[in-house]
Amino acid sequence: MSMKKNYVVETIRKAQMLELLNRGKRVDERALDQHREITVQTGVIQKANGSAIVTLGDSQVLAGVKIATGAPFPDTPDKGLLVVNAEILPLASPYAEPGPPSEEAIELARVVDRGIRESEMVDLHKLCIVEGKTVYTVFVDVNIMNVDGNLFDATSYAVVCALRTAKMKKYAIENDKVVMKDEETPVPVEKTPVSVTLARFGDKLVVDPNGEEEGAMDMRITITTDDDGNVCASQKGEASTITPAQVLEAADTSIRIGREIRAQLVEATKS
Amino acid sequence: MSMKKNYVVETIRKAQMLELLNRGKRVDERALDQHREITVQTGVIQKANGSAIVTLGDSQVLAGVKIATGAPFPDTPDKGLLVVNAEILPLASPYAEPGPPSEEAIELARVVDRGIRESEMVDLHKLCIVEGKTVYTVFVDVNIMNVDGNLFDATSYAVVCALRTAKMKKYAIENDKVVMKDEETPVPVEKTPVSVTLARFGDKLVVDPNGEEEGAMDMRITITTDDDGNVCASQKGEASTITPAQVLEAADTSIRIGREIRAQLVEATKS
Amino acid sequence: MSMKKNYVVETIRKAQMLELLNRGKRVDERALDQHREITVQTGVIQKANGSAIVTLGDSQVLAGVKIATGAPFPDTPDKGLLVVNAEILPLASPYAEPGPPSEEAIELARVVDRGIRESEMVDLHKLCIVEGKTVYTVFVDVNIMNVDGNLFDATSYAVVCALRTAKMKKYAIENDKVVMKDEETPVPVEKTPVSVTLARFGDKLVVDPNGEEEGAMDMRITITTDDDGNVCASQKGEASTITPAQVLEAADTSIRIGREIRAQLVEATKS
Amino acid sequence: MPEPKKLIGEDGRRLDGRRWDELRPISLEVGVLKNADGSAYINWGKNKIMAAVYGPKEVHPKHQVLPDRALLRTRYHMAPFSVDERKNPAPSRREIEISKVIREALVPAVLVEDYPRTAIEVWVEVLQSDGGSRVAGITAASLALADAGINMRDLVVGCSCGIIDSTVVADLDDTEDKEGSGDMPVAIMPNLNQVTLLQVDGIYTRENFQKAFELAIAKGREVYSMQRDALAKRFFSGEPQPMEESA
Amino acid sequence: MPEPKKLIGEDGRRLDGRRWDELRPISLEVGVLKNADGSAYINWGKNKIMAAVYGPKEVHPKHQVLPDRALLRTRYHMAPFSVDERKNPAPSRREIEISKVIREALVPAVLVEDYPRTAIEVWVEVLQSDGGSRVAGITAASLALADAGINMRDLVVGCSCGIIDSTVVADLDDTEDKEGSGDMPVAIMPNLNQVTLLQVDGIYTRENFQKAFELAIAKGREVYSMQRDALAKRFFSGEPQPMEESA
Amino acid sequence: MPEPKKLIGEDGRRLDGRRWDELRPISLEVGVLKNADGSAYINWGKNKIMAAVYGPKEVHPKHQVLPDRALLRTRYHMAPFSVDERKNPAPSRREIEISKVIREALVPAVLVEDYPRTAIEVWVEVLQSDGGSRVAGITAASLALADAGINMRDLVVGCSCGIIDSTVVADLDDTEDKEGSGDMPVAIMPNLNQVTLLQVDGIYTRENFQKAFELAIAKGREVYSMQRDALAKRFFSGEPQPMEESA
Repeated sequence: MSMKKNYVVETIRKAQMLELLNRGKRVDERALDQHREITVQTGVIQKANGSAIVTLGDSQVLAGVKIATGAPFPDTPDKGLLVVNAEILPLASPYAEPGPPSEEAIELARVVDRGIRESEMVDLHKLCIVEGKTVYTVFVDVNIMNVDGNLFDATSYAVVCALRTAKMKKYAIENDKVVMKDEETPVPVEKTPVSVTLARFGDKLVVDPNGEEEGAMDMRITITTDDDGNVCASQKGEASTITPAQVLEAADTSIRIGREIRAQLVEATKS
Repeated sequence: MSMKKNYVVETIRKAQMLELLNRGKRVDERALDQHREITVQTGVIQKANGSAIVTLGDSQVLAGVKIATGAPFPDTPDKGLLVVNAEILPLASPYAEPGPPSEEAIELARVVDRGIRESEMVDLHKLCIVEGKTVYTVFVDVNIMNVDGNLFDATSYAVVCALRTAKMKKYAIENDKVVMKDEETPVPVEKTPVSVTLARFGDKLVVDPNGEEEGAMDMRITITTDDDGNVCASQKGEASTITPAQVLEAADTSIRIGREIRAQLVEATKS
Repeated sequence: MSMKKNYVVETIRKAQMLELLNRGKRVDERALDQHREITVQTGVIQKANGSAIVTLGDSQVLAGVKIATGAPFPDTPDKGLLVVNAEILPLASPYAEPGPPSEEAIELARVVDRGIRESEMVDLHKLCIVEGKTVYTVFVDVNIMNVDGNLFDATSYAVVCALRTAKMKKYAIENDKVVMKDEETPVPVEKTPVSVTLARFGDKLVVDPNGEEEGAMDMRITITTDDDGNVCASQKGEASTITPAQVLEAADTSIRIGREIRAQLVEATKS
Repeated sequence: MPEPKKLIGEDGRRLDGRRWDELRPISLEVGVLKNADGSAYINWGKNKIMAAVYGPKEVHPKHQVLPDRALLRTRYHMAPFSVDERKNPAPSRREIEISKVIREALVPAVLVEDYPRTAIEVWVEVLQSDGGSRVAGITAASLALADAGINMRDLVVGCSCGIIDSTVVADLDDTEDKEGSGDMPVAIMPNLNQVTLLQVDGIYTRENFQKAFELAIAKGREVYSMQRDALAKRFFSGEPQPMEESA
Repeated sequence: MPEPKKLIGEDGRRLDGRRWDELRPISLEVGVLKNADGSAYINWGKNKIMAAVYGPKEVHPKHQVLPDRALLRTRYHMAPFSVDERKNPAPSRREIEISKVIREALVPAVLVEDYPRTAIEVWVEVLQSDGGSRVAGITAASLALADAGINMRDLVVGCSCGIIDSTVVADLDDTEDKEGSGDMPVAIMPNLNQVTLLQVDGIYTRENFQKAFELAIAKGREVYSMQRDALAKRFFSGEPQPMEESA
Repeated sequence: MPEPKKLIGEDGRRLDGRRWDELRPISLEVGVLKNADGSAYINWGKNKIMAAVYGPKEVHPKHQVLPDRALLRTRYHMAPFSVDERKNPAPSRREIEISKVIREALVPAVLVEDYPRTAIEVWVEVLQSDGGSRVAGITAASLALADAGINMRDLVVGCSCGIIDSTVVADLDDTEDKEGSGDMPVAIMPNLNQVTLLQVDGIYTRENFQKAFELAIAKGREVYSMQRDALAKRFFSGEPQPMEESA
């Protein structure tokens, strides 16, 4: 999704960026550890059980939750299912194409999925209706609407906000049958994982790269932390490297910035 | 499937066609509202529950009906299933390719399917064996054998004739079990929908364009009517337009011509 | 998989081969009816129910057996399922590509499958646990690791050796339920089919063509024989011909050479 | 076929309170996506549809190049969460057919001959689906084409009419589409008085066919005035627009 | 393996009344499709198979061009209604394998070196399937090649023999193929005395192998005479043929 | 989340008897496949993985050519019999993601700029899978690259650490990966002290994160010495090697 097209312009621009960074500045005037503005709008898709449009700068993502019932996996008979899928819509960027999910979209969905799953955001045990027989199946589908860098965080925030505001039908067991009730109950959310992505330019790390920065960055690292400041998921990206010291620096930054963003997401999804 | 290959020849030929049409004539001497000769041969595939080869001029289509039993859709527990599929075989035209159905073949199958379905030709309620559990599933597969224009009508006639002559096994409920009997019963056909396609050249509408006419026409409109002269399906095709007045003219022509063709199809499929 | 790349070199080389063959010699010094060295290593994949790595000269093939339970086919309610699949791994040859199985890999798997199936090597009736309900499903997956000619025989030997050494869980019927026991039992092997492939160069037939010979041969014939010297499967390959007399000659050679190879495979898979 | 649900009440009102010839609420916004060359968002009943245009651009693969005009690509695509039961993201046969008729509905309005050897891409994404999503999609897509500065003969605008309780009504919603006995989506170029899309489902007497068809055209013209307002708001509102967008 | 059904009766006749070495009824017709460059239709037992040829034509994609000869493409494909249980239209592994062996059975008869850098397409469509469909398909396909005026060394013709009730018999039908214990399709170039297709299934003593194989060749020669009659009827019958077809 | 199984015993030993910081047995062999330009086989715990390299070679399709460097292709692929339940041979989403991160882990070590306009293919085939298969695959793949004579800045080597029974441990096996509460595969270039792969699963305090991460690097360095031994054995052992392979 990075927009490397004109090598000459790119090289000049990258030199400018590095020079700015050496003076502690970024192309869009942000501080090195400053993320772009986040906006959240929930409940936008009435036919979904939960939904959220999140913008992170000019990146825009829509997540929708659909909840049904189904059979559990044989090896986890007491747990519901949670699946995150992502599609980078062709309208989101001149470089996106219609068709089956690209390698990038699959990585994106799986990294976001792991952040949600590993943090134990949703208590999958509470998604069990009848052990070994009937569980809730929670599908979170993500439509990328506009690409301007750092889809990992934008997608993660949209999924978190959609899940935090999602409601599902209650079920009762009557005469050995699973019966859907008219009442609704929130998805059992226990944690609010927050993904923070940093880009490396030479020896500098910057938070939340925009599209132009992604085009010039050396590599990317995404770290997801939970409410207690634990690291629950991470993914290094791009065909470049990071030093061990930078990994630890990135973890500290992610924990710190994650705390601020968590407060904002929680606030935006208060019922 | 239209055979636009040589722009110069095509342009000259189109000019000729228009000149002819202005004098009320067509390239193959037909009147503007005259369809090509239709031949029908039924019962050609013994392994199918019903089948028909239909020729419409040099367009040739083979439809085969296979009937099995299965579960109904959850939202229509008292209705059987009817599915129409079409494949334009690679042997049918120098421009057909083997592979999954093209956009053209999908549109063709769906338009014919709607004509059958919307006219309520087959009473889907009578295809129910045990409500919510077991229904007849009727597959109509269409093989296009030779392409010379107006596949919509040729396919529709083949499907109608195959269904009108199809027989299915009887089932009985014995001791709460669905048991297949040796007897056969006709598919419950209630109506005989007839599709009539017209092509527009400038301000003229002609019935049943052949392959050469399709290559030069401005647009296509297919209208399916039932035994009572009701319109039950229609589809405008090609990247061009039609005036509101021409739509109504096409409807009147379709009702009138449809009546003649219906009589012929009913005659050809008498048991 | 044949490696036809440089037509000039190939033509010269083919002329040399033919000249050698006319003197009863082959490029690698073998006699015309001599196969390359066969090595067999079984039990290499502990997670599989059976496995074998077979080398035939420099062709190397790994077969793995996975056994589960499932429903039988409706028309053979008292038989288990046996399925052979093959993938020519991209690491096996500069001409192999990742992706769905090629036409060559499908033919390879099906020819080997028929040799196993038609010889009645595995008694499928003994793979039935509860008639019409539960049977063993035996999957044999073949990974081609290195291609140097005659994959048919190498694959067949690997599949035979993997099956001859495969073990499966025992099942008991307790209170109308199928219960897996801790004990294991061998797959019910009754026969040892042996595939022998010959290549035709002009009027000469040679056994077990290597990669270089396959690149120059006129055609290929594979004949599988059982312990009693019966022919149980055969497949002619490549876009060329064979005379009726040569077919019978090939059958005689296959029966004779097959006997030697069978003894070796049986020895290598003794428990 | 039994129609168990009464879709028109004693008072002549439909389930959502509309009169027989009344449109659902519609809102349109042009120029809503940053990256696309043109875009428009439509809310029509419960439909929520985003349309975007990229191009004119180079054609890949090259053998699809049209020497004398632009190649128009369209995709009508539904989000998995846009319908009651989660939809598989892979394109269905229905989506493939609708992509085709949308393309054939838009091409007549585009001066494709002004852009030989290029591709113009029109992406229609249904975020939430209700009755009439294809005509809503066409209505948004033609605004997105205009927003992208593509030369056009006319806008394209649509409306779907049909039959419920044996009565011709305008602009079917989801329930009316499913429970009713006929749906007729129509798209037109309003100034040129040309029909660019027509599909018919159901059973119509000759009289009802004409009534529904003419109603669809009349209601399409009503939507057209909203299209014009949305474009005016985009290009001539008080707010200054960035230069490259209003050019 | 138990063979519950007796396939040969007391009187030595098979279930359909044939003697052990008797062919099912066969009819052949050449030149039956309007658009194809060549075509042939075969009825063989219950097999109903249409074969058509297009070409020589340009090769797409270009990297498949063979510099010194024609590329022969084949597809063996079964209609969904051609078998007892409806078949999924997507090509099965069986169809992919048969398409390959049919190609390898036809190429030896075609003077591919006369058509360098071109493609010749051979489409075999099984409209109704019975035992021996691949040899019936080859028999029709080689007529379609001749009908298309492609230069050939010989026709290709086939027959499938096998074993039922421990007896070698000619030309298995569907039931015999399924209930019997062996099937051996063989295709030959009859004048050149060359085998172009050989596949074997079942259990054959060395003696039975030879007997079945030689029977298949002999019966193939019988079918060959019908091929010749069908070609003669096409090209030298009383009816005048359109010039471009008989050229 | 309940962790019913105790993964570390009273004696501080893990289920397979290892101490918290102990590696499973590892063996490495370089140059094991005849056709590949380079290859290596690794046994790591129960992992059995073959890696092979082809290239530098021509790029197909041409539009993927990189003008200033080599294109590195990778596939991480699991044999159907490599896992407890037979795996469908088609690539899963997991395999697609791992193929991507393996590529991104290897490219930094390859002097891709030395091979402009070419492709280098790296195939990683998991014949039997255990915990840590991706780092084992990377470890083998970088040996295969070296074996192929591709210019490299450094080898790449990995190890996966994690948390079981609230304790940081090295080199998780399958059971520990599934029953434990965290897995952290890390790949490094040991001489350049650079991380080329990092993925984290589970719940780590800041302290445990650092401890597991640094342990993974330290254990990776241990594996690196085995890599060097395997290369030495390949290229400087007593046995004479064919010339084109040792060049």
